[in-house]
Amino acid sequence: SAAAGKYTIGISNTVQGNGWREEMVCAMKAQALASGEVAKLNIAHRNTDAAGQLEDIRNLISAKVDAIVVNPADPAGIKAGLEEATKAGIVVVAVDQAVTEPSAYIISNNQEEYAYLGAKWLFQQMGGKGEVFYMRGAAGASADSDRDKGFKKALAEFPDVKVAQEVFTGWQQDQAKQQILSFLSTGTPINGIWTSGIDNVIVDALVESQAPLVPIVGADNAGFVGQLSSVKGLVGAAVTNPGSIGGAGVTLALQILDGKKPAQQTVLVQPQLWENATDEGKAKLKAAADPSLSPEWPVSISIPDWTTYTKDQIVACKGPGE
Amino acid sequence: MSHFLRRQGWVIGLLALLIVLFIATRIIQPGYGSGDFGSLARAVLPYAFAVAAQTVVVIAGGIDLSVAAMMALTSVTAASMMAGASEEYALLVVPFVLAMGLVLGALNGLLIVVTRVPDIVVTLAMLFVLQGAALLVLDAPGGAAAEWLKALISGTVPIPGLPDAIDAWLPKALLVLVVCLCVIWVPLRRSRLGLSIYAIGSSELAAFRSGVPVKRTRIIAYALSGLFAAFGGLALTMSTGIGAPIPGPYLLASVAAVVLGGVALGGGKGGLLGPIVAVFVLRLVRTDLTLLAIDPNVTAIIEGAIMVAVVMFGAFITMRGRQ
Amino acid sequence: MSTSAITPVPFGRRIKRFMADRPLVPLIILLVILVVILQILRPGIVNERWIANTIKFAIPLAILAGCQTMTMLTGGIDLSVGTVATMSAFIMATQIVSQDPAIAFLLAMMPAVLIGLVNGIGVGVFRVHPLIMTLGTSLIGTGCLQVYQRTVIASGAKIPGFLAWLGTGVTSGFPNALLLFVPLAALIVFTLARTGFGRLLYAVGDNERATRLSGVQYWQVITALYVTSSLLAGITGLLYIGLIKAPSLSLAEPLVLPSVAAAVIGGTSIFGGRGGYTGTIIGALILTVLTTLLTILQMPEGARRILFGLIVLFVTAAYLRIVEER
Amino acid sequence: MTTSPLLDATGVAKNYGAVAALRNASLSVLPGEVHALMGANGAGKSTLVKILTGAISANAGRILIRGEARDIRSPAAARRAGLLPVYQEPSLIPDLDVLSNLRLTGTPVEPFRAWVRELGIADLDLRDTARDIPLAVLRVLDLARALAVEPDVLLLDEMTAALPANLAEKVLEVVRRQGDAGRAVIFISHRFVEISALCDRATVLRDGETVGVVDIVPGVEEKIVELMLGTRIVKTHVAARSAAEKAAPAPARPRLAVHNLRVGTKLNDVSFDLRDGEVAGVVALEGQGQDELFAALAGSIRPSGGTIDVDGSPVKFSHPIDAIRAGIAYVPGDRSEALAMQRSVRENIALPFSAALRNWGPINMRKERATVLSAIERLQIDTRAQGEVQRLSGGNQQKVTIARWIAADARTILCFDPTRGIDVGTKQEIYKLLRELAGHGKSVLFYTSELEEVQRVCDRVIVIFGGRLVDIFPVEEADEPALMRAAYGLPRGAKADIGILAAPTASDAPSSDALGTKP
Ligand SMILES: Nc1ncnc2c1ncn2[C@@H]1O[C@H](COP(=O)(O)OP(=O)(O)OP(=O)(O)O)[C@@H](O)[C@H]1O
Ligand SMILES: Nc1ncnc2c1ncn2[C@@H]1O[C@H](COP(=O)(O)OP(=O)(O)OP(=O)(O)O)[C@@H](O)[C@H]1O
Ligand SMILES: [Mg+2]
Ligand SMILES: [Mg+2]
Repeated sequence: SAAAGKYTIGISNTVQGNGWREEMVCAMKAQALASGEVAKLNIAHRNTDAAGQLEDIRNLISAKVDAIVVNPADPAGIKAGLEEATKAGIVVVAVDQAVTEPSAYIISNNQEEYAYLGAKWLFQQMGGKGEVFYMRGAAGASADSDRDKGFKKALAEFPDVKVAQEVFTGWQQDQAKQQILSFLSTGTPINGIWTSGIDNVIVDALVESQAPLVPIVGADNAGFVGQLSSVKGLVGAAVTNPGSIGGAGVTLALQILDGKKPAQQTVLVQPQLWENATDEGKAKLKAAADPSLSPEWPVSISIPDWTTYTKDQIVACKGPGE
Repeated sequence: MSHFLRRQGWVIGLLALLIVLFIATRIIQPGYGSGDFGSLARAVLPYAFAVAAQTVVVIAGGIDLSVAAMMALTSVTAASMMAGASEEYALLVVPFVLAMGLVLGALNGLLIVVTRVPDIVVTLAMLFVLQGAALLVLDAPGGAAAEWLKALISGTVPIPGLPDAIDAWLPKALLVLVVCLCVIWVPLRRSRLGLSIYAIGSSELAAFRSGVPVKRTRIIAYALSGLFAAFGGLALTMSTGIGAPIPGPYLLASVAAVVLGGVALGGGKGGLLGPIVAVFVLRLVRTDLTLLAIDPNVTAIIEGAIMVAVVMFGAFITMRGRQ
Repeated sequence: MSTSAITPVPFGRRIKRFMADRPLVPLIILLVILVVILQILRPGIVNERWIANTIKFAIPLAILAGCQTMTMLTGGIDLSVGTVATMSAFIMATQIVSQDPAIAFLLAMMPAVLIGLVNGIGVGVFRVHPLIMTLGTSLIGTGCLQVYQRTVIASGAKIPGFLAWLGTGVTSGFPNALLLFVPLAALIVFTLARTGFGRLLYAVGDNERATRLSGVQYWQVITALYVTSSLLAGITGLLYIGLIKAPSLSLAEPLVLPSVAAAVIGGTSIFGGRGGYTGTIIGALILTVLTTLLTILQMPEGARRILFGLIVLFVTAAYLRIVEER
Repeated sequence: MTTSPLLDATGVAKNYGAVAALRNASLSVLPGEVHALMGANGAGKSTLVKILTGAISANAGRILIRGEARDIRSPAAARRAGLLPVYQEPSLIPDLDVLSNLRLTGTPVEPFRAWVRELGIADLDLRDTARDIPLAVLRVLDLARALAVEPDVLLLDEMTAALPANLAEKVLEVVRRQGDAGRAVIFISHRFVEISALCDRATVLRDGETVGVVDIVPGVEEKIVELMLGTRIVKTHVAARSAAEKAAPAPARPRLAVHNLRVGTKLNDVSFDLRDGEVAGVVALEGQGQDELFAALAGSIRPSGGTIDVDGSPVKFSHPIDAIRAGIAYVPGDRSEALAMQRSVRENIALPFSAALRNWGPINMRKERATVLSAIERLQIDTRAQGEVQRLSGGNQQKVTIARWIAADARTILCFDPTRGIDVGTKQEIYKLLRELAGHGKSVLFYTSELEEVQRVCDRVIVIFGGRLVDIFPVEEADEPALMRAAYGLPRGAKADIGILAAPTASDAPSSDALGTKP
């Protein structure tokens, strides 16, 4: 299969061991394989910061790849490296988050919209008033501050909704669970919970401590999506935040390499909301649910028009030549 | 000569390893050239300062778990101060941030001396404190860096009279590193203060009885560590142009490089050169792994294995040497 | 001698000496103070449910801190416990899908034994510094886990019912996890105080040459120690996955630094030869209550972390002051 | 000499928690005198030296230097006041070379070099790391470093205890000359020979209190001992070996037979036997290979050649456990090498019980207590501070190291200088103990740096020089001059003047009291 492809694509990612990012990398591999155009993937995938990502990008430049698909540690922090890559004639595509480097192409989940969509649905479910438990991501991460903007925007539209408590889960399951349990034991009444994608442990916590099941908004992680259909009395919504955006990034990079430049530098993938309050929503959730996936993996393993691999391919997580 | 060999043997071995790695890199990627070396130097910069910060306290018989958090704090402070300010203002920001590192480092030392809590615990607590402070300065990555600061580490040093082909192998980042470390370390190492730092690391009791002001020396060692960490924070801001409040992977990397560099974790032994060379080795290994397009999950295994293997090898040699 | 016996000892000094001889007392007092503060800040929070929750979360931390206590007694530290716990948990959750529970359990404990063995041989035979050795093996372990993870994505994961019962269940007010923890803790305390192995841990950490001259083979002690530590970490992983119910590749990683802090707060010397497990258990409880306290406080995340750091420092310093007064 | 004192300390007290290390110590030293500081183990001599030189601070007391009240808060301050100590433990920084050590303390290099040569060390490389230098040489370097800055008062804490006779002699000569030059020296030693050869006056401490100041005149030893020991004056004589014991026929197989033992370049072709019920002495100058001999017999290092037979069958030791299994226990000279200082007396004594893998399980506490208590009683260890061994005095610590092997009932004990830095009373107890052990059929190999001990304890004496066994004396012939000559590698019977401690006139056997002889 390696002979079929002609391009070498470099990939840089700075969070390792998290289900969403693992799915993203697998989508990149699967898409590279499915496209038939890629001879080799050169993946730099580790836990590091913007400076470390600069190092990886420069190493990829040294490796003379044709395109770099990057999930930026920070939109501005890797500008210098991306600029050097473009100068070296390398196509640069940022996925998941925008970057400030103007020469780079961006295909991204709209994080602000992600938070806005879910929060707005939640506040409507709450009847436009009451207390919400606001469980953010990692303090100081740029995706978290984007989502905060969206959340605040929705909050502004519902003046009677108050934040009962704001916590940072650090996108860690155990912290989130301890926080919700501590909060529940205070007996403070709440009317809804918004989480930044750490969701199934929150439902578990509510069920285990026999607390009232208030409406919950989370992400489209396999575990949570399953719970939305199976946990009795649970009202909630999953907002899509497809990790398969990585595959879309590879597709975009290949299109550009093949001379098919998109009209704009930035392509936004708009999130969808699947709720279980209506029958229509329930049907969507049923269709999306996939108990065979790891509960941390988003169920939206493909993006129409952008990815061409099969489920088996992404789950196998094999790139060209493997 | 034998004294020199015995004392510097490990560093010489590391240098040899580095050269072997360079040759390997050239074989893997025949096009690997001066520009790529410049990239390596820039990648090394923050690690090198983190390792320098760690080395000073380890030589003094301590350990500093707050290195990475200190870098984050100084980095966000610099970036937020420079955001929207004039280019000249950065001339004030740099000394301010360095002084801040020095003072906070001294605070580390002071707390250790005054509370008599083990250094590992004090600096662990300070890790949280500094991280929190960084989040208060900037709650998300942001800020900016003055253009001249960014230019300080990009490109090469033109030396008149030398052909460009040689100039090209002298990246500014390397020069900045060498100058910053040498200006502080070389005079220190041979001074009474430097000897005192080695002395308290080697034997606190003997140092005290030799008239070394143990507490003051310990505070100074931590202050120096803070200063180097502030350099590291500035290096982060210089290379990324922003400040990020979440610390990068510099803590564990610094401890690993210190040990690889032949500085005993008990204190009193080693120098700065070894750990810096070790940083180059570790970064070059990472480059090679990327160039080879090794499965990224396997790279974690390889990096861990290299660390363990080299240290085991070192321990093995020392054991053989003793027998 | 006689003169000091006649002059009455001031009350303050007497209290201090009393506490110094019973180092657990000040720790328990501190724990109570924290709980009281919590109750004042959020009246009504201290109820049966809260206590059960706190204990549930303190137990995994306390077991990992037990690993640290034992390794710290010998002058070491085990930074691989987080990785080991995560590996066991992840392997258990993924193997249970297709395997018999007993087999899955054995498979889950295998990497624990392996990493413990490698740690022990590295530290005991090759004399690599424990910090570096365990850091290295934890990197290797994480890498292996990531490779492994890709092979099991297709089969999915499941939390075995008995682990969930153990991790989250509460029986008449008592968390079921106590069924595991109480015997385990008793075993650790007994081992440290009343067995030859425990004696050797203290002695090796105090003066290794002396133990050698007494016929102790260092590598045996150290290897046994790190294997034990890894096994405990593996068991913690299983308990923890039952508590969190979401297998991830960084599951127990966040517990590593707190486990060191719990052991230190509990009075174990990081230089070896001094300390015990009962203090560590209280240390783990203190840290867990402190985390709740800081979550409840409505303040910026940055300020919260600063406060956490300062409190850990203050507690350790105050504790040392009290205990050193002898 | 009616001049005012150079140093005058009064009412010095120091408490460690409940225990008073010093209660009411005073010390007055005149210019030009060598002043001995004496006291039994635990009397507080070291503590006083540390206070005078700012290494620890006193709880009470007044220190006058040249009539002026000085508050000496640190070793640096003591230096400025002209007080320089040589502590009992080496004080060079282990990981720095000698030159850096000098620079650290601001010691001038040339005078230092001159003193080092004067003190009998010819080939010192200033680039050597202190860690690699043998203990005895380190002690001398410490002294040279102090001398090089020409201190007004030199405080020597058991300076000679770890020195071989040849170096000790040089030190004594140099110290004597310091006194002559108008400076003062405070000299701590447990060896009366040295005190009488060197000192003008002596201050005696007992239980942290100064109990007397005496002029050193012939015959004053009795008085000093009386002061030192107070009511617990003991004059136990070592039980003479009974005729029956001596006449006992040698068993067919020796307990321990060493043939052509070699260790690197340090030990060459050493062969001897050790029988049950025998105490064999080993005499050697510093660094003649005795350390290697003991380490090899104890399984600490591997010999490079030769054989060791235990009870007739050959053994190979690769770890001390092998030697222990063969019933051979080793008591090192350095206490800190043998004790877990933060652990209790009980745990230290019981340590060998847990060593083997099969003993890692639960401990039978009752049995252990009984065994440990009987060992403690047998050695009369002062267990007031038994919670942590580090709080015992030096002498009691030494007893714990031996008690361990009594409790473990080892058949053969290798004692390396067990009486180093121990007061006369405790020494007596240890001699008695070693004889008792032999009486019960145990065998003991006993290295001592104090020749007069040989007569008290040993049945035979093995002399080692330059890594070779040069002679084996029956105890009757092992008088000090003869041993000294042999230790210097001179053939038996040769007469040579080898220093003040071995004047040929002392060839009559030393008296058997506790005090040793005057030259
Ligand atoms: N840290 C301590 N805590 C409690 N008691 C102590 C401590 N240090 C010393 N002591 C006690 O104080 C007394 C005097 O000790 P010191 O070491 O000064 O005596 P010494 O004359 O040097 O005795 P030795 O010759 O036996 O070493 C001893 O009984 C000792 O047990
Ligand atoms: N900084 C300190 N803190 C607590 N205890 C101390 C300190 N320094 C010394 N000690 C104690 O003081 C005592 C000094 O004993 P040391 O070993 O010096 O005996 P010594 O003076 O050499 O006795 P001798 O000379 O008679 O053999 C020891 O018990 C030791 O534990
Ligand atoms: Mg003394
Ligand atoms: Mg003493």
